[in-house]
Amino acid sequence: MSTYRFCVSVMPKPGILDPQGRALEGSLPHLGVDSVHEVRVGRRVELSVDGASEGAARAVVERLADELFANPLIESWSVEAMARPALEAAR
Amino acid sequence: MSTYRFCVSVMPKPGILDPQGRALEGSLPHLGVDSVHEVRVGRRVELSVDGASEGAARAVVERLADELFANPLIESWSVEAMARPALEAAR
Amino acid sequence: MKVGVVVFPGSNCDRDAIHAARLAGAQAEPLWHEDPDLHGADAVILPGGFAYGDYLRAGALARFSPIMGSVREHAERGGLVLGICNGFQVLAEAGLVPGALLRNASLRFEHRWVRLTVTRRDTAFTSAIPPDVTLLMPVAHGEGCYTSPDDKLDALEARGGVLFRYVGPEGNPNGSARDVAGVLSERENVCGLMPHPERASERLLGSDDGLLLLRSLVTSAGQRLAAA
Amino acid sequence: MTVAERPPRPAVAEVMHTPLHRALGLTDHELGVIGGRLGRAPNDLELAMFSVMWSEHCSYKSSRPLLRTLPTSGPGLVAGVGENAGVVSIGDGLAVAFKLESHNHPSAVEPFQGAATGVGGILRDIFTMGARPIAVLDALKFGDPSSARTRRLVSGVVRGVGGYGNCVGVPTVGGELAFHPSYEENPLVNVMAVGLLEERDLTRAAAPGPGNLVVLYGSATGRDGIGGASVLASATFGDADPQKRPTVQVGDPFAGKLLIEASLELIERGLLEGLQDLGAAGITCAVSETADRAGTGIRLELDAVPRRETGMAAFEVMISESQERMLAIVRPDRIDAVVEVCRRWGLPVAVIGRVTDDGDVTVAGADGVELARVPASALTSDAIVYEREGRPPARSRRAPAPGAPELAHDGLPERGMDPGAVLVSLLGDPNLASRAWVTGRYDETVGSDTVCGGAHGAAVVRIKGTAKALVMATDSNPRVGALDPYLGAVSAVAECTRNVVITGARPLGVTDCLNFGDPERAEAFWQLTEAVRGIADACRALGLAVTGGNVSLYNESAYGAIVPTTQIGVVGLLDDIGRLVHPVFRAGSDVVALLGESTPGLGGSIYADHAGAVPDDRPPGIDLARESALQALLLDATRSGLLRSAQDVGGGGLCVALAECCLWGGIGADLQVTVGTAPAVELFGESPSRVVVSVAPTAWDALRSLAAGSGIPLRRLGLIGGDRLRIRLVGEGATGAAEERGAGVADEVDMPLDVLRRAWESGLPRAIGEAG
Ligand SMILES: Nc1ncnc2c1ncn2[C@@H]1O[C@H](COP(=O)(O)OP(=O)(O)O)[C@@H](O)[C@H]1O
Ligand SMILES: [Mg+2]
Repeated sequence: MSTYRFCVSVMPKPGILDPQGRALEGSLPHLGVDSVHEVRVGRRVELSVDGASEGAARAVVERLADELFANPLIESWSVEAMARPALEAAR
Repeated sequence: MSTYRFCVSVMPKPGILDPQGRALEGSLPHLGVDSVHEVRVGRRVELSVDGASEGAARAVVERLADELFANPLIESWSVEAMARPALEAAR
Repeated sequence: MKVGVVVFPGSNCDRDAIHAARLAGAQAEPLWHEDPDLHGADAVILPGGFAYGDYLRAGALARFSPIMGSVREHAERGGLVLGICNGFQVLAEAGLVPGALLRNASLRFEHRWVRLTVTRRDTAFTSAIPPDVTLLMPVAHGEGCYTSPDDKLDALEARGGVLFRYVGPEGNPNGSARDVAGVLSERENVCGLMPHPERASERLLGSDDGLLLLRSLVTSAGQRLAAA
Repeated sequence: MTVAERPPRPAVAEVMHTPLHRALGLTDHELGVIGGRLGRAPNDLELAMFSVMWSEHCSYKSSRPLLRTLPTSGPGLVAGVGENAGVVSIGDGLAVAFKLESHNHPSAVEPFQGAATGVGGILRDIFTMGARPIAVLDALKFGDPSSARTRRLVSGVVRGVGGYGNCVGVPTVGGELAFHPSYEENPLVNVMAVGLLEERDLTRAAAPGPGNLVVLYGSATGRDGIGGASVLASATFGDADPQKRPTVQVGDPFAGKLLIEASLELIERGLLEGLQDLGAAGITCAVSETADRAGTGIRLELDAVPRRETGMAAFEVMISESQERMLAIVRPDRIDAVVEVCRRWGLPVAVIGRVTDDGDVTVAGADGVELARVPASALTSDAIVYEREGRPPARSRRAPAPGAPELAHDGLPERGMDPGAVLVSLLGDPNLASRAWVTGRYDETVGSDTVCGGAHGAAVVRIKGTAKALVMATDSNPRVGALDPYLGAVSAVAECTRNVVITGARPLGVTDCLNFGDPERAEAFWQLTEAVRGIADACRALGLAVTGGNVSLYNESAYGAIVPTTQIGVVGLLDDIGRLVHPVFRAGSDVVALLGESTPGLGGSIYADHAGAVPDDRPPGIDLARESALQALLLDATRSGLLRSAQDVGGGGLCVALAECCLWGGIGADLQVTVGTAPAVELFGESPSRVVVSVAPTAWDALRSLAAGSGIPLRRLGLIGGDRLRIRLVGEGATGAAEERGAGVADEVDMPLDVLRRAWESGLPRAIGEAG
C-alpha cells in the first residue's frame, strides 16, 4: 500500500460561457496588460490516495473527478500524477 | 510575435484554512471512498499571451499571477507552459 | 462634508450607502471607478456588492480600478475610507487594511442579522457610538471569513486594530478568526467591516444602529475638515 | 421567458433519417401551415425560426385560447398581458411592474444554472419595461425531501437563485417551498420579480419607426441552448459534434447587473424607442415580436451580431439563447449616445439591423444575401393555435363518491392522537417548518427597503421618498389542485390576495404561472382549463385583473405528470407604511379572535398526510363572495387601525397559524376553541377564508360590530400572554366525547413555545439532511 498524490484540473467545457474568465479578461486593461486573451478559469483539486498501485489510486481519482469534482454538463476534467505531496497536510 | 498558452495554478498556502477541501474530503465517505486524504482545492487559470518570446510572455503571466491571480497572504502559485492552445477562443 | 461612494461595475450597495450617508448628515455622491478624480470627497466609502462579479476572489479585480490609486493617496494623506462588505474585501486585497477574507466556513452565502461589539470609541468610525451599546446589523456575504497569520492577528489586536467583533447568540456568521467583523488600518483612518451599517440606518428596516457608525464617520470627517 | 421550457426532443441519431421539420419538433400539419403562411416552402433557416417560435413555450399554441378568458383589465393597469410584465400605476407618478415565470425544465437538468438563469430571465422582463427590479420571490417545488435527487436539486436551486439575485443586488424577499412526490423528477422553479418605475419611463417592447436602428447589447452570442436544434447542423452541415453545442446556459449575474444599469440609464435618458429582452428563441423571438407589436418589419445583418465563438451557423446565431442580452430600437441620431452608455458599462454593443415597413423579418448574410424572409406576424401573433380537447379523469375526487356518508368525524381522537403532539409534528413538516435554511442563503436586505422579508407572512418593501410600501406574496395549493384543479386555482388566488390584504395593503393585480403536464393529453388539458377557469372566477369575484403570467407545460416524467400547480403572485399597495399590520402577536392581554369559520373536508391538507385521514375526503370548498367580504372587512379594520396583528390560516390549519403568531411574536397565548364532532377539521383543517387577528381589549367591541356588519363570523379565542401556547378544546368534540370513545387523549394543546420553536426551526434542515 502506497500513497499517491494527484491533481485534477476542472475547466469549463469549450463553448460554455465562462463568466469568470471573461470578467478577468475585461479587467486586464486596468493593469496595463493588453497581450492576454482566451482566459479561462477553472478549479484545481489536489489529493492523496492510498492504493496498491498508482493505477488503482488513479482509478479512484478519476471516479471522483467524474462524479464529484466536475459537473459533466458544463465542465471537463483531467488528472495528473504529482511528483510528491506538493503541500504538507493542512487540515 | 507569437502566442503562448500558460496555465497558472493557485493553491491555498499550507496552514491556511481550506473549507472547500475540507468539505470535499468530508463528503467522500458518502461515496464509499475512504482512501483519500489531504484534499486541497484551488484555482486554475489558463490564458494565451502574445509575446516576442516565451520568456517575455511568461514574465507577463508571472506578474499577473503575483499581483492578481493569487493573494500572497493566503495563496501560492505556479506557472506552467501549455503545449498548445488547449481550448479554442472563447470570449 | 462630502462623502464619495465608489461605484465599481457590480457594486450593488452604492445607492444604499449614498442614502444612508445622507441620513447621517453628509452630502453624498457616487464616484465612478474609471474616474480617478475623487471630486472633493472628504471621506470615501467603498460599498458592498459584487465588484467584477467577485470572480477570481472577492475584491481582487476591483482593486485595479483607476479610482483605487486615488483612494490609496487619499488614505495616505490621512483621509477617511470606509469599506463595507465587498468594499472591505477590496480594501484587504489592496492592502489598505490588513488580512484577507476567505469563503465562509459554511461555504454558503449567509444573510442574517448579527450583533457587534465595538472595541473602542476613540476612532473616527465609532466616536458617536454610546458606550456599552452593541450594534444590530445584517450581514450578507459569501466570503467574509477574516484570516491572518496568528502573529499578525496578535499584533492587530495589540494595537487595537480589531474594531468590531461578532457577539451574542446570533454568533459569528462566517468563521472569522477571533470573531473579527471589522478592522482598522495602522493609521486608523481606513476601516473595513463585513456587516452593513447602511442597511441598518432606519428603525423601519429593523435597526438604526448602523447610523451611529456613519454619523461617527461624518462627524470625524467634518472635524478634520474644520481643523485643516 | 428565459430559455425554452420544452419537451425532450429526439436524439440526433434517431432523427438523422427523419424529415428535418419533424426532427425540429414540427408536425407535418404545421409544416403545411407554414407553407401556407409563406406562400412557399420554408428554407432550413426559416424552418429553424418557425420551430422555435411555434414551440409551446413561445407560441402558447395550446393555452392561448384559454388565456383569453382571463379578466385582463383593471383600474390603474398601464401594461398587461402581452407585455413582458404587467404594470400598474400606484400614484405619485410611480408604477409597479411584476410577473411570475417558470424555469422548470432547465432547473431539472442543471439546478444551479437553471435557477440562476431563471432569476436573470424574469429580472430582464421587469427592467425591459423600464422598471428597476426591487424584489424577487421564488416558488420552489420538489419531490421527497429525503431522496438524494431532491437534496441535490434543493441545494443547487437555492444556490442558483441566491447566486444570481444576491450578485445583481435585488433582494429575494419571499417565496414558497413545497414538497410533493409528483415533483420528484420534475421540480418546479417559478420566480416572481417586482420592479418600480416612474410611469413616464414605461417602455414598450416594440420596434416602431422604419429607419430606426436595431441594436443588440449585452453579452456576445454563443451556442447556448440550441441543443434541440442541433439536428439542423447534422442535417445541413454534417457537423453534429455535441461538444460544440452546449444545451446548458450559464448565467453571468455580473453581466446581468451591468445590463440592468445600462438599460435603466438608456431608458431614463430617453434614448430608446423600444426595448426587448432576449430569452427563448433568442434574436428570432426578439425581432419578430418587436416588429409585430409595432406593425413593422426588421432587416437583420447577421454578420453584425457579436459572437463569443467562431464558425457559428446562421441558424445558431438566430436561435441562440445566450443570456444577458437586450435588443433596443434606437433613432439613428441617438446611436452614439447609446453606444457610449453600453461601452461605459463594459457591454458589447452592435447595430444589427434596421426597422422596415414591410412587415417581414429578413435575415441578410454576407454581401446582403437574403438568408430568410418571414412575416413577423407568422412567427408570433399569427402563429398556429390549437383547440385542444380536455376530459376530466374517470374518477374525480371533486364530489364524494355516490352513497358515501358525509364525513362525520376525522379520526383524531380514535387514533389516540394528542393534538399537541400533532401540532409539533405539523410544525416540523418540511412543508410548514421555518424556511430560514433557505432564506439565509438569500440577500433580503440589499436595497435598504425591505421592511419584512421571507421569514414570515407577505414581504413588505417600502418605497423611498414616500409613505408607501409594496406588499407581495406568491402562493399555490397543489395538494388541493391534485384533487380539484379548479379549486386549487381559486384557493391559490384567494390565499395569495388574503396574505397581502391582512397587512393592510390593497391588491393591485394578479400574476400567474401555470405548471401542468402534456396538453396533448386530454386529462392534462382539462386540468389546465379548470385552473384557468378558477383564476378567472376568483379574480372576477375579488375585482382583480390578471396582469401577466407564464405557462409551463409538459411537466412530466417517466413517473407521470406533476400535480396541477397554479402558482399565483399578488402585489399590493400600502398607502401608509405606518399602518402596516404584522402577522405576529405583539402584546400581552390583547384579545385573540378568529375571523371566518371552518368548513368540512380534510382532503389536500398537510394533516391528512400526517394522520392518514379518511381516504376519500374532499378538500373544503370556498365561497368567493365570503372571501371578498372578509378581505373588505380586513381592509376596513386595518384602515381604522383596529388590528394589532393578522395572520392567514393556511397550511396546518388554525393551530399552526396560532403557533406561528406566538413563535414569531415570542409570546404565548391562552385560548379556547370550540370543536364539533370533527375536531381535526377545526384544529388542523385548511378551509379557506379564515384569519387569526389580535386586537387591544379596548378595540374588541369595534371589531365585533365591524364583523357583524359584514356578515363574517367572529369568534373570540382568548388572550395573548405567557410563554406557552395553550388551546383548550370545548364543545361536542371535546373531553367527554373523546373519553366515551375510550381514547382518553388530552383535550388540549399545552406546549412551551421552546418546544414548538425547536420543531419548527429544525424541521426543514432535518428533512433535507442539512441539520447541524
Ligand atoms: N398564465 C398566464 N396568465 C396571464 N398572462 C400570461 C400567462 N402566460 C403568459 N402570459 C402573457 O403572455 C405574454 C407572453 O409571455 P412570455 O412569452 O412568457 O413573455 P416573455 O417572453 O416576456 O417572458 C406575456 O405578456 C405574459 O404575461
Ligand atoms: Mg420578455
